[in-house]
Amino acid sequence: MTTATWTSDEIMTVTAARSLRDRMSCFVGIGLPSTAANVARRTHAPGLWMIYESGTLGTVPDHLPLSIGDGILAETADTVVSVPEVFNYWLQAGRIDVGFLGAAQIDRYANINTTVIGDYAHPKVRLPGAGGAPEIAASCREVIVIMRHSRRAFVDRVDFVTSVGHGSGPGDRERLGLRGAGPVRVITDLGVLEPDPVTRELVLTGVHPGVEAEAVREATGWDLAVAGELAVTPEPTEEELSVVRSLTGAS
Amino acid sequence: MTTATWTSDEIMTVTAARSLRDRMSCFVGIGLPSTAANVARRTHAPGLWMIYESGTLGTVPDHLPLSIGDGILAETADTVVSVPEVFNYWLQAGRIDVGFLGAAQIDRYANINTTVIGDYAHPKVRLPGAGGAPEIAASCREVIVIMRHSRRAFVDRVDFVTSVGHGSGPGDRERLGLRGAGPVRVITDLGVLEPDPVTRELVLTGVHPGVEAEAVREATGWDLAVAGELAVTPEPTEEELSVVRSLTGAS
Amino acid sequence: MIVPLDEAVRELVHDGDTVALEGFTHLIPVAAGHEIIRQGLRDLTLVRMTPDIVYDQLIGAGCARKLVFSWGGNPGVGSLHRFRDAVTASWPVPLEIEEHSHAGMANRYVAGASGLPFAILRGYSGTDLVENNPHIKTVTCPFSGQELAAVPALNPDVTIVHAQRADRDGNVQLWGITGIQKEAVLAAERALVTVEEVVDALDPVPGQVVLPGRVVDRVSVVPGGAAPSYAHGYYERDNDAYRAWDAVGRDREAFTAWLAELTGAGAPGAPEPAGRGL
Amino acid sequence: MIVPLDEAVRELVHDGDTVALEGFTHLIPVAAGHEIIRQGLRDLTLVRMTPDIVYDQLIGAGCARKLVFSWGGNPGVGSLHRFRDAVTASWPVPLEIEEHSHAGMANRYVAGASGLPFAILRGYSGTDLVENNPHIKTVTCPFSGQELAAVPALNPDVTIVHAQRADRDGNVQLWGITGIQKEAVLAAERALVTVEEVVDALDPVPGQVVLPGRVVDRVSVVPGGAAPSYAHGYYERDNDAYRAWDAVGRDREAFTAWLAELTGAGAPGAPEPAGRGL
Repeated sequence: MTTATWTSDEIMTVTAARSLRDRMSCFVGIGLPSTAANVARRTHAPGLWMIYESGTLGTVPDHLPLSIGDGILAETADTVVSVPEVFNYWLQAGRIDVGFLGAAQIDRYANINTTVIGDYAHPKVRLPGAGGAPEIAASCREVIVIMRHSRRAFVDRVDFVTSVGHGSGPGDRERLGLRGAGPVRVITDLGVLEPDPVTRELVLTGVHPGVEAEAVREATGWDLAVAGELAVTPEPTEEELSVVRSLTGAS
Repeated sequence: MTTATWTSDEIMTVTAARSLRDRMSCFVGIGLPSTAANVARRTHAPGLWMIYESGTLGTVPDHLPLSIGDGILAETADTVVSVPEVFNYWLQAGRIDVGFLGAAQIDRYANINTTVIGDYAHPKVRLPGAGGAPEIAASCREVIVIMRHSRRAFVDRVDFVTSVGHGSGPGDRERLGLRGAGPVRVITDLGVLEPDPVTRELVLTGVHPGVEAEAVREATGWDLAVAGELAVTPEPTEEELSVVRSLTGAS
Repeated sequence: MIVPLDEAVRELVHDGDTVALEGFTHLIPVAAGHEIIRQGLRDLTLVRMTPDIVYDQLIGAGCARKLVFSWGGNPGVGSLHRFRDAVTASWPVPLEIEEHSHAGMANRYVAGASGLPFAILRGYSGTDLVENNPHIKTVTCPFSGQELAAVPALNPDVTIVHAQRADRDGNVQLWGITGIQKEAVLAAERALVTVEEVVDALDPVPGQVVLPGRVVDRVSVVPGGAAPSYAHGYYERDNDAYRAWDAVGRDREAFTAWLAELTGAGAPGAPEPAGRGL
Repeated sequence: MIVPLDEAVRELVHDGDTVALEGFTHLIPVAAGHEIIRQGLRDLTLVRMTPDIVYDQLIGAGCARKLVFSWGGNPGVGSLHRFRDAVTASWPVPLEIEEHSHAGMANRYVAGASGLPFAILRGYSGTDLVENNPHIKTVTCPFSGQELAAVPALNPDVTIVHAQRADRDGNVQLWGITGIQKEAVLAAERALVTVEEVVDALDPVPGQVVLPGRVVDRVSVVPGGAAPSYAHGYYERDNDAYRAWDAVGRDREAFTAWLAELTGAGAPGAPEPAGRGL
């Protein structure tokens, strides 16, 4: 088997796609999550049931949407429902297996910030805000986060908790009444982080081929723990890469 | 002008129909209210906007429906909405001008009973129950009741308050948070009763041709007050009668 | 997914369950109700906004110990006499009732479908329903101080509805008056849908509600399964059958004969004979 | 009922109003937003789940004193720079913000459409949105004791949406992704709908939402009035226009030039020139 060459974004997308199982229902955020979900559906998970927050249920777009509400999502959906209905009848009711989110900042307990960098009243950078993320993070059976690794993005404590991951540790989700399991995996361009089953703190459990654990620790804004047995992501297959590239328009 | 002959049910229906104004929105109960509303729409109120609780908005049936959800109501509606939507977005939101109700029992304050005759736990007669009536009586801008007159039906105090009319008198509707004006008119096969502006007690304000006030008082289970100037219902016109008869199948 | 009706009922409905057969005049799952009678299920809590003759039949057959409802009658005809007999004379078994308004029941289903423990509405205020139903309470708006009615979510163990069509994956399509069916299915632990037909693809229809296959547990093909109610685009409401029920329902003997015919003619496992019979 | 857009805006929108222009990616009433800019309206409280470039333009033009929203960005492109500039540097005027999640905003509209003072949801718990927004409180379920989030009803003075079609009586029909438009219109004191075309009869379309004419105050015919967003069945989303806005929005001078062209080229009263221009 020949080894293809690939970019760090490509292996991030492929790794995220692999974490989705066939027939799962998946609440898809736009951008990296949408790309990964669509890769999964075209490879090992043809029955992946994708929901976008615009109300398109079971959509099978033939190209990547630029926005969360592109026409192709409505045209190819099993059904289109109103925005209150997608949030109340589908998300809040606990029907969604996995929420697939991006983030601007994430912290050691996988709390997510998409609101502001700096102080809320006097922000350094004003970000788009919450959108559907707080309730996706609360109500999906599990959450997968996909984002690029950097010390600016992986911080000890997020400037603003837009969406709760594991709060400040064990028992916090239960205390807050959040019914899903929260983030079970954070997939980056360097590797994979998962919450420690006891402390709920994110631990490096896998690296992509050629990436050293130390490099990931350096790109992380807290003293990142490394799992005893560090997995190495299997190389992307030719098929996976060709699907990623056909979707993103890379040749 | 020749005087047609008519039945007491027919003049009741015609009188009820006349109390609807063109372009009003009307929440229509099945039976006598539905007949009267459809007469109005075919005579002086062609723009009457009829809502049935099955979710049919702006329906224009070409024959009288037997049930609240006949197919003809859906086929001819401006739009069909779900049952939660008709109650929440249309009725509760205060968009309906007039609620048109029937009743098994009504009392001197126009409270309505469609639940039980006798004690609730050990009823003499078990009636169908509330349906949409409690909230129709609460939220429509005004309510018109249409029912046949008898001492059994017109009682001092209803056995069960299914739908609030004027409670036990002045200020009760406000105290209960009911936003519509409540029953403004009760139309029977003998005449018309309206609440006294001050006491809110039903007063006989009109009789159908040939009916004596005393006969109405005898058919009423409380000491019915009679207005100083008692109106006499104008005779049904030929057109009105022909519409009533074409709808009810009478020749 | 797509199984015969008797099998679907056997798999999804059990003695003691809370069961909702919904349909607002239109698309009432009558054949499924008859199958419940044939299988002799007992102690059911029957839920339905508008119990009509199929609930009269279930009650008369002794399947129910409780009825949760907002309007019980034979639409356009009169009362339900088996229901009356059970409430006032405990025949054939006592029937507990829990009574709401339509707005209350509709919002209970909405809360159930939404994963909320309760719903709020402007309703019930001043009525005697409140003191006769412990499931009607109040909450105060934390912004305006207004008091509103609160009702608990309704989450049946099983909801059964009838629809025009399904595809082979169990996606269901219904249209016309769609009532409370979507919410009743989404609120339930398990869902059974009887359909007029299974088709290869659900061509979109104006006014449609689509229930994705993942919220439907079993589909059974029962042409005419809503009769004597109707299926928009398939057959009309049989008003004569509703009128004819009045005489049967009024009389214990006539009802017992009807019941013997239903259960005797169709032993458990046999399909609804004509599909449209009372 | 059917009047030119400038007249409709003049009649329905006033300085200081709370105004919602809704549309979830699809059917965004861009032309109506531009008309608000041309008429120089001020001190508006702008409401929208997903403020995108037309809100960036309204904010940059100084029309708004407050924004109520749940996600503000240029979808698929990046940030809204006029919005950022107003929040972080008060240019051209200070902008107060009130921030929710989508679920919270959607339920605020639902409560508004339903005549309720507030809505309940499972949401916000544990987030920093709570302490930065006095309009997020809690209520306790009177049945289960569970604590839920409460948000106040949203009732705009005016809601503006764009739709595919209307008939001459002002009944409006839209389809495709229908988002929150129905609730936003029903929640509003007044409603303006811009449409692609007026037709004699609204032939039913699968997936349609029909807004009866009695909840619509004015209809204006503005073909292309949603561009650069899209109108399902009429024209596609102009993704290049969204990307192109980024450079204009980033720079006060470039924006000021854009604004001069919008307001100068089309004096108040003149129709949207090309109907699709940024």
